[in-house]
Amino acid sequence: MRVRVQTGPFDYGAECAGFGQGGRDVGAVVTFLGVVRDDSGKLARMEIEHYPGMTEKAIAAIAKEAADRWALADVLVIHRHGTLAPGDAIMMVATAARHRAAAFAAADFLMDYLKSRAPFWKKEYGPDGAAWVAAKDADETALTRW
Amino acid sequence: MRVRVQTGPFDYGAECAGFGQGGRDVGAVVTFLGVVRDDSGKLARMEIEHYPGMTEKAIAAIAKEAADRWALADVLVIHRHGTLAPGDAIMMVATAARHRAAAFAAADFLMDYLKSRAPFWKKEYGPDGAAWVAAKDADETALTRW
Amino acid sequence: MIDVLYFAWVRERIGLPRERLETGAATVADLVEELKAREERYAAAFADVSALRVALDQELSDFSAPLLGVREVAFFPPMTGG
Amino acid sequence: MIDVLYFAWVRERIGLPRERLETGAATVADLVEELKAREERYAAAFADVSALRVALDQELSDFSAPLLGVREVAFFPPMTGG
Repeated sequence: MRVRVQTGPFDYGAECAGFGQGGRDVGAVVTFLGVVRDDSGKLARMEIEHYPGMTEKAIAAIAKEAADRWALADVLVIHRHGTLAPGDAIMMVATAARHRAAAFAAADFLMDYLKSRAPFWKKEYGPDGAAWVAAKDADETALTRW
Repeated sequence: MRVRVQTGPFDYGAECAGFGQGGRDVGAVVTFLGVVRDDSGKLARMEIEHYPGMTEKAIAAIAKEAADRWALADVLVIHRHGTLAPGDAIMMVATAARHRAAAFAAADFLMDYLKSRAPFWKKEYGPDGAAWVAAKDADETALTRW
Repeated sequence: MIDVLYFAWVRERIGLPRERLETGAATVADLVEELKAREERYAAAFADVSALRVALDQELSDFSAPLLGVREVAFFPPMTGG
Repeated sequence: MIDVLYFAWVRERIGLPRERLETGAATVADLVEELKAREERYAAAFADVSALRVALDQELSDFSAPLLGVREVAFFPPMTGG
């Protein structure tokens, strides 16, 4: 289990290469990459603030819960903070399991929990100023799935 | 949209690197890797037979349906045939979409359909001989989810 | 003339991957009956058609489908890809 | 003495990321009342606590939780990671 919180970019291809493989009991690997989207066509940049100390602990707890619940052979979470531009990779998760259903469910679970239980806050900057991204009720509701 | 059917290995890391990125409207990439598992501890190798001609057409049709249904920005399917050893990568799918839910659902859909609608047949070889892998009723039932 | 292809254990039981044959069969089911009447190995392969799938010109189809205009018929067990 | 941290728009409204203060508050809610009474910017930041989350010693908690033994309290809006 590896968790990384960092300002710099990460190499999605290099992280995917070899993740969770090498054993005889891993049949399925799921990797997810989150990218900064520009829906309005006006996004200049995004600033992601976080809570140093708590962030690492919260992500590790979420990753451990996923690993226990779906008997994962491996799990990886990388989340960036600081300044990001449209098209930049924000974060990734990877899960390795015996079966496909477990790898998919664990990755989906990780994303739901990272979205509303890891202490990150996004602020969007554009020509009309800056605004904090509001949490959606749906994000909180999504947790009841698990 | 890219579909590849091949005997040789593929480089999961290299395929993941840059997949679906570069645009301003992709927020989520999901990649799935299927690996030869050895549940019995006795698997020497696996032979995957396929139906040349139909395989490519069937996968392209499944990929197109996923791309249309979830408005994917990109989709990739690679599936190997021939001889594989435990731990070898069999196949991968990748999906790129605006939102996370679409990228996850499309990848899950692709896997369900590839499993029971693409003409591949697996045969396992071990010290006690060889046996064709039987399709599971659950694989057929999974299609009713979509 | 029609090309008939066999895959996986169907191929193994019949003992060949493909053959070209002349048939007057109107449907897939008729063709199966013709084949079963030929030799024991065909009768064994087609003993339980509910365990088989059929493709016509590389599209999944079913045993009641007509053969008119079809150039390639393939018989195989349920797929196990992914 | 307790460390109080503010993040995102809570930090912006209050105008500082953290402060160390002496409090006799028994619960998080009591601490919030103390802060609101201090200055207008605190009253503005804590006007609607239903829009806020609280962590005690870096674990998510709630406003009715006791402060006994707690060294670090953090206030912030709902998270928007992922």
